Amino acid sequence: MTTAEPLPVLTRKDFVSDQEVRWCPGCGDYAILAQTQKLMPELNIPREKIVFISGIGCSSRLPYYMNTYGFHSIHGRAPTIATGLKSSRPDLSVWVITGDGDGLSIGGNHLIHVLRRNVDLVIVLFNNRIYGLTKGQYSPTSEQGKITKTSPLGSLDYPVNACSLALGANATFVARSIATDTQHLVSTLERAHQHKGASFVEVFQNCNVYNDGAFDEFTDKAVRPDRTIAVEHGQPLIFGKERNRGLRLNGVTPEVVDLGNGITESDLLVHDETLEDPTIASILARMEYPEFPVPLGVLRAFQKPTYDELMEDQVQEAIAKQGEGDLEALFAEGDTWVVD
Amino acid sequence: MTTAEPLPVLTRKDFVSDQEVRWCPGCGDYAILAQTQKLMPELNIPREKIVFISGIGCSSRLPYYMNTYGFHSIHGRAPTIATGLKSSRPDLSVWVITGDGDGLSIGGNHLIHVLRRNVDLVIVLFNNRIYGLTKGQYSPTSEQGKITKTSPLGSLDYPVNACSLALGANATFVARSIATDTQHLVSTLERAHQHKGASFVEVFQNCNVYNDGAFDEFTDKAVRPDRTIAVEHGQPLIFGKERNRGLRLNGVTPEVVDLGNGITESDLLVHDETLEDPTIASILARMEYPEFPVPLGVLRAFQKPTYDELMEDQVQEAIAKQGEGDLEALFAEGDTWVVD
Amino acid sequence: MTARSDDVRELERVTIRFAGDSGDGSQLAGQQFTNTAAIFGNDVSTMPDYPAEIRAPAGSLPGVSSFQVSFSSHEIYTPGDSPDTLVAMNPAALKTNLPDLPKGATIVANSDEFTEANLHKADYESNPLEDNSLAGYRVIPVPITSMNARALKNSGLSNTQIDRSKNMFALGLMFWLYERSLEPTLRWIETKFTKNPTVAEANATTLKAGFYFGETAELFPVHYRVPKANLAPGHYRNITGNEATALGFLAASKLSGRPLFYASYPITPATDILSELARFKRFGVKTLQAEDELAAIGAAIGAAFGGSLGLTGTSGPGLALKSEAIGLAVMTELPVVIISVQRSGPSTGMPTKNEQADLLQAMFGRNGESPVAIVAPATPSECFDMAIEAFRIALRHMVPTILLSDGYLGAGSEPWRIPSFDDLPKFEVKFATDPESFQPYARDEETLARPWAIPGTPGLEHRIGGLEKSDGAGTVSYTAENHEIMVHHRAEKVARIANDIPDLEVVGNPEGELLVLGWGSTYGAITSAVQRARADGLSVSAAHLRHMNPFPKNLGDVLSRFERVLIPEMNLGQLRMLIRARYLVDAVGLNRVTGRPLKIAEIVEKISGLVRRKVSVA
Amino acid sequence: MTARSDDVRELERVTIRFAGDSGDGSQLAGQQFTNTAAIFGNDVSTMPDYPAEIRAPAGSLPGVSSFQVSFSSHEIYTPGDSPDTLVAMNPAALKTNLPDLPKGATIVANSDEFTEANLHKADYESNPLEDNSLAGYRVIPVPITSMNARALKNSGLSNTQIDRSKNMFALGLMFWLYERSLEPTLRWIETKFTKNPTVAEANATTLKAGFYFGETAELFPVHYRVPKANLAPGHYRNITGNEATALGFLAASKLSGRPLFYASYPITPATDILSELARFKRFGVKTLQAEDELAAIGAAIGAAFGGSLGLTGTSGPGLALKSEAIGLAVMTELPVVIISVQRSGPSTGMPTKNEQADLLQAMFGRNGESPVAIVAPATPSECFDMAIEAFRIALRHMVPTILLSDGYLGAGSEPWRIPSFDDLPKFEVKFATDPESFQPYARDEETLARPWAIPGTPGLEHRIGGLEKSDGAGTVSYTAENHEIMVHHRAEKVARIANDIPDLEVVGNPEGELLVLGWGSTYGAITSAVQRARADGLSVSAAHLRHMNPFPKNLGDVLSRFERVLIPEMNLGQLRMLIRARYLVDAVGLNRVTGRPLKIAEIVEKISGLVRRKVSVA
Ligand SMILES: Cc1ncc(C[n+]2csc(CCOP(=O)(O)OP(=O)(O)O)c2C)c(N)n1
Ligand SMILES: Cc1ncc(C[n+]2csc(CCOP(=O)(O)OP(=O)(O)O)c2C)c(N)n1
Ligand code: SF4
Ligand code: SF4
Ligand SMILES: [Mg+2]
Ligand SMILES: [Mg+2]
Repeated sequence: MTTAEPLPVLTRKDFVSDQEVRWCPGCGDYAILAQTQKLMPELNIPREKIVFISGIGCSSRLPYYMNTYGFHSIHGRAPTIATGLKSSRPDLSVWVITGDGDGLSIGGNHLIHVLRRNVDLVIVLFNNRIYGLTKGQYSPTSEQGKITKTSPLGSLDYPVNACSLALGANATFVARSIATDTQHLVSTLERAHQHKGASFVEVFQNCNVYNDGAFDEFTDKAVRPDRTIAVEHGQPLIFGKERNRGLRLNGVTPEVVDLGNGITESDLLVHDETLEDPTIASILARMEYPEFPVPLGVLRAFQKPTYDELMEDQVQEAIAKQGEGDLEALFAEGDTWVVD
Repeated sequence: MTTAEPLPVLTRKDFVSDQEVRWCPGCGDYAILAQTQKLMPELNIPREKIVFISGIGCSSRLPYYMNTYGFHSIHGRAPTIATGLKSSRPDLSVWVITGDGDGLSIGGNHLIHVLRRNVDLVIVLFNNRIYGLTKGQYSPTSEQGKITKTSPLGSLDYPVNACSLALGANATFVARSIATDTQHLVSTLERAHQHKGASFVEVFQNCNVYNDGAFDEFTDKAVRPDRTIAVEHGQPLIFGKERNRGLRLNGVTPEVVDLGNGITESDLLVHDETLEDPTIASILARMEYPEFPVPLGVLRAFQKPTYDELMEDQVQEAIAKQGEGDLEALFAEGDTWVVD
Repeated sequence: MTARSDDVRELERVTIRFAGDSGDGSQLAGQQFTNTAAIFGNDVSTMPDYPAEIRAPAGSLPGVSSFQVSFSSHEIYTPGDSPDTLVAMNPAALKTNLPDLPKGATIVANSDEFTEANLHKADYESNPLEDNSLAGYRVIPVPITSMNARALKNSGLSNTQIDRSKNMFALGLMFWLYERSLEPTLRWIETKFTKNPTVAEANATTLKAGFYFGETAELFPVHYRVPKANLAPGHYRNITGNEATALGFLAASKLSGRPLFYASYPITPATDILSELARFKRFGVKTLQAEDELAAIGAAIGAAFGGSLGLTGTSGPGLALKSEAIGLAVMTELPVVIISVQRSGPSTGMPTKNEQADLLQAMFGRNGESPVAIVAPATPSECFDMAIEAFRIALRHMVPTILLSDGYLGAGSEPWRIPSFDDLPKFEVKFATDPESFQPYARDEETLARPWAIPGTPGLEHRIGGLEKSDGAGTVSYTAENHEIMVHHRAEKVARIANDIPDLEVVGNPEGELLVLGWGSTYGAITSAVQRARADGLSVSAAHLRHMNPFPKNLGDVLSRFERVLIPEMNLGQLRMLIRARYLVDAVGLNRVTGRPLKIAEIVEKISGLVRRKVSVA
Repeated sequence: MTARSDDVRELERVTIRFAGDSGDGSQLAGQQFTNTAAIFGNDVSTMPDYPAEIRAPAGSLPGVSSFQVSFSSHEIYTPGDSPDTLVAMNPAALKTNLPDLPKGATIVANSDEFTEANLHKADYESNPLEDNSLAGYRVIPVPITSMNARALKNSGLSNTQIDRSKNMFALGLMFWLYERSLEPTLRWIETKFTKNPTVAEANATTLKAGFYFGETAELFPVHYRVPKANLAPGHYRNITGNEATALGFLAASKLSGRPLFYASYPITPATDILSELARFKRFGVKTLQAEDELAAIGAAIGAAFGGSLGLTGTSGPGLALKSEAIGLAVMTELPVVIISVQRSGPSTGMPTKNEQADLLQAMFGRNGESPVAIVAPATPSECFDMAIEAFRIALRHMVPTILLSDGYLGAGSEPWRIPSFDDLPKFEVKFATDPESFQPYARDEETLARPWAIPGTPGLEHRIGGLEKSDGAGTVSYTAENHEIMVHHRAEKVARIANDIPDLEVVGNPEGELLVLGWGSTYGAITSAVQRARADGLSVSAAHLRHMNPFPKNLGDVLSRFERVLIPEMNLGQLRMLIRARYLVDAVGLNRVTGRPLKIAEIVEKISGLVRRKVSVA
């Protein structure tokens, strides 16, 4: 292109596909879809360079509704397809959409491997603590004792904490948001996109049909300020409707304190998302209601070379060092002879 | 049995099977096998109650050499077979033998799920940081940049820290040992056996053919005391040939200090393996040479109900509450009618 | 309470389809109707249809759910090719179901819902109830929504709750139309809503309101009666295939005296089996919801190694994931049972639609020569027998066995004659116990089965695994001779199961012009079609395989007695390929891959095209 | 340096097997001999044999490794049924290899190693070199260990290092015996040990010492010469099947102008392909060592979606794990290529032994009707052509394609006429680019292929996936009609590949009494056997399939021209089943599942048993 024609300005509508959205009325997935569609035009990426890849589950239907390239694959394997796509096409912006079943149950292995490899993807895990699509069985994030059709006397499994697991796999970007806080959600997704590397975002999402109110205890608007805590880089960890409570570390143990009475902001833990050591991020990730406010926001954003760029570099280096491959020379490698 | 005949006293030899051991001469697997065989008679379990289950790999050959029940299964799936066996037969002592490829690559998902479920198993992962059986490709624990046949220009993957991952999955028992320290190894395995729940033991094991000396830097006898640190419950973390160095925590950051000059044992971190919070265990797990001494021993041993016992309890409770099942009554559940 | 007896016409068989939005309760209405007809003494057969895995917007075409029930005064084998009466709770339900209706069928339409908005959602340009496009059908518009609301206006329920009961109004109306008692449903309502008497009351009220509306209104000039069928005497209940499967496995556990261990990962349409078995804890059943299908079969293998009935279940894509581990079960010769409730493929395909396309996967979907036994029930209630049969074979022959059910069997229902436990085939399980000359790969002379020697047995410590094992001793062996022997042992072991299963039965003359050979859920359609063709005097017989591998011993003989063989299947010819390869018979196929059951009519048509001669009444 | 020319006997063909402990360097010696013979102008064919996946104790039976090379003055197709000469570096090597030797064969035994201890490790009760048990063989004991040690005593190497060179002594001896030049090996030593001249020097010294020992000692009354073969003119190199496969894929990348992306999880005997391709970074090849096989094929599918040549490779158990994802590739109609280097199964089986038992898995190992294209090379060098062919088919027809190689092809080697790039078939790749009326599931009229529309193309944004898609538009569809259409499209798309592949060629008369039909690595044995039988005057022809799905169009016609069909396979009759089912031909099998290649002699014997008539020379 010669003249610098400005890119066409896209709007949210440009990212709405012509497919009828087929989630249950009231499902938390709608909000995530809406925020995702809203974010897209702001990324300043041509629409055709964006790809959404998902597994199977209600959540995994999202790609159908995005007017971008999309791949609704098979259960649990989205990270592998995304790895192949991004490694072979580093020019694309590749998003993985998964659920607590898709990503943590059948797809758990791929998830930890894509995270440790640090492939430059955004991975959004819709956590509704249930298998929605298959009509309500307990999932790896369901609380122990959960009664579902497949656990009529209560499930026995201890739940997985998705962010802890991601940090255990040494994920470079780990964040958490909730579907009902659209502002928080969209900015968290934007941060995930900006991060170069595997960005893992857990989104608490309500399945109003099979697990209604799973997060209400702490996400309900009335109690949210008191029962969640927004972690922001460089900021002391304060929460509460009155912003009068804070979090400090006692050794390695997080402690909720009331500000005042000699306790000031300077006693609080100041969030540093950039630490190479994931210890504090892990401590935060493990905080659960009612013992603690549930942390929301970017727990970790540590930069290191991505898998896809290392792979591309290796190819370029090989070419630089060894010269571009000569196929016929390669054919004739080693001992050869001529028959006339 | 009426008369209390004493159990026959078994010896190491009773646990040696008639199969010729087929590892390369010098392989670290021999030592692990020997210690395992040595430990068995001390467990006071009838031989027929012990089962070794493995996947595929050099390490996974171990069951053939144990004169117990054994199952050399398929690549990565040993934890699943062990889960099925232990859940249906809680009376057995079930051991899983796996490798860094078998357990962390193809079997990664099963490993994290068996750990989070806390199935009462001993899981021994032979970490030689290489795929031995398939002749030397890099593994998930190989260092980045590793040159192997499948990575002639150096591998790109960031390595997995097995103990960190296990702790990320909230494993209740996590320990580490080395094949060359037979005393440490046998006692670690014994501890793992004693723990009720999923016990994960990583053993550094030298593959002298494809990755010789992988751990020499810190396990070599000459330097071991200075470059590793034995963690023992209730003890301050001291190391060094002269036992003159120690580990303390500065906030959440581990620090190596020299004892003396005002620094005494009481400044050091005292190891508590029983903590429910895995933070300190994780901090320790992440310590790597040369920055830190490499921790060996039991990092975590936290007790909670096991999956197999919860499952058995649920059955017993159901029987207690609902009465033992009556098949014919069940057949005739709901609306029925008679045709004469 | 019964209907007035005047203006009653007697029919042999009626097929009704309840259709509406997913939230409209068509499944429930259909099930209640089924129960009631069954209890009355009809033979019944049902087919639910869920359109997609996930819920669609209310009123939309993909949101339609339906339930078809056929009830009859003689034995029936299918839920009917096409409904005589369609209850359409909204325009979308009408639109999606109309193609299945024969001309002349009755359409009871909930006229309240044929609003501008709903018509639009269903892609109707004009109101079909008014634009004459339904000429040729008997259309009965009934304002169900508003009549239900009126009936319940004093019920104390919220409007939403009231609206949810409208299926009961429709059901009441159908009960009147087909002269069926309200009692069973009233009983059901009472039990179901014990904790919520207001709701119970409301449901009963509107059910009756619907019934009385039928009686009072002049909409239906006549109503119908389908007399009792002449079923075999016995104690009956209605049962779906998945329920029957679960009960069969439980029975196998009791019959063999071994605990049942079921490991599964949820997948449509197999999940019900997990839900059912999870209810049976008090029978000592253990169920494990695994992290994936690989883990589920692993756990089942582990349980089988330990002496339990190791069982895993899934549908097509999950069966693919279990492939490698099934190979391990073949190699270790453990009696694992794998059930696949088949669905439309390939890949994720159409999860709620039906197909019989896992047969070749079950036969060949593994590396190496890796034979397994395969059985396939023909009807929902036969799922019970085949679940038992699968374990009988697995245990007796020490061979992994695959049970191929399908979504149509699994969700479909029919009356089941409740067996008494004593009538069921007991099968002994013999564990090896004698250390003297014990060999883990010794062979039973008759079956070639190896001994089942479970951990905990003193002196039998041994090691098994996926590497080739030496004949007898069971140590790892790489020798050419041993491998050849073992490959043949494994094949022969499966082949010998044929000594142990019943001959294939031919319905109709034992020889003739055409044999219609089938397997699985096409049984009903095939049997009905062949009956009809024979009634028309055609020389055709039917036979239905339940044992897919090995085949019954007389199959070759049966095939050879017919000039031609027709194999109808809901795939592109999977059984047909096996039959052609094995018997070199030029079998022709009738192959439909529409996601829907085969129709009797299309089979009859195919038969007519193939047969010239009249049947000789033997 | 050449051998003395007196006492030379000329032979047409010789087969040598080097055998010893895994550490004894038999593979290397064999490879050097092969190269030398090839460079001289013989036709050569090789077969390495590693006994097990893991290393066994030195001197033990399971620790034996061997390398067989056959070289000839005429074209040969196999490494020979049985060796003329065995070099046995220790008692275990003798014991394991003796069963393969015909009476009269020569055994060169390293007598130094026949010690009490080693004999014991090999389960010998007495020394076979002395107890007359080898009567009937020509046994030549040579103290190789000590002579090598003596030759190198001043080399400056440690004793261990010296001992490691003894294979060179043995190789030198064989060079003398078969009158071959040392030059190529001396050249190789120089390049290999550039950085270590002491070792280079030592290897050269002992190589020569072996050669001179042959010349000087009176052990061999004669030595042998195998004249040049009459090979087609050209530039040659020796190549293994796995190397050829890798080069073929790379060539496909250059021919299509699309980058190659290979994702794989290591598994014997397929790992070499990953190692080879990993060397080709400078060609823009990207390789990914995945966490497992599920991930590997997922990544290949992702790469194919993005417009690269998406490739994954494995062996049998890994192919089983890829089943579900292959179904996804079928549904999304992406041009992924999957290679399986087959090995002995079922389950883990015998990983280093050979079998052709993934054919039915490749055909049917997925849920639903899920057709893929399948090709299979017949020789190591043909792996190159078939790798290209796999991508040609995949790209032109937008269909996943499976390449079935096997361990015998993969590790075996033969001379390869190095092609010039211009001679290779170019194939254009057309991406969709025009948003005007773009439909992701539109169909090419000729092939039924859908367009390849890759991310990054403006205006073509669309969604694909594993749910059934509507014809044309590619949106999710659950309708009966559409599913039926799509199932048939997918089947027909694969069927139409037949329009695009060469007819099956018959070697020998185009009709007659017996056709021997084969596929894959049995080519050499079958071709040789048929040649031999024809030379004996039998009416037999051969044909070898490279396209397994679909079959070449003329296959039915070819089969119909013969009275009988024999299908030799290293399985229990997998191709045979397909042929019988499709063509209703009563094909008989010659089925061996020993983990070893078929022997020419056993095929000849089978042919003789089936054929009565003499061939009519056409
Ligand atoms: C191989 C395979 N196994 C099982 C299934 C059935 N299945 C589809 S989605 C799903 C779970 C979905 O749960 P989650 O990822 O939490 O998504 P949600 O529906 O809750 O958004 C399951 C078990 C499948 N489609 N494929
Ligand atoms: C499904 C499958 N994929 C791949 C393989 C090949 N394979 C066998 S063992 C192994 C890796 C073993 O590595 P590790 O677990 O570290 O064991 P080690 O040999 O190092 O003890 C691989 C890739 C296999 N046997 N099965
Ligand atoms: S089932 Fe739950 S998660 Fe799925 S669409 Fe409905 S509300 Fe949403
Ligand atoms: S390859 Fe390595 S790990 Fe395997 S037996 Fe040999 S030394 Fe041990
Ligand atoms: Mg979910
Ligand atoms: Mg390893």
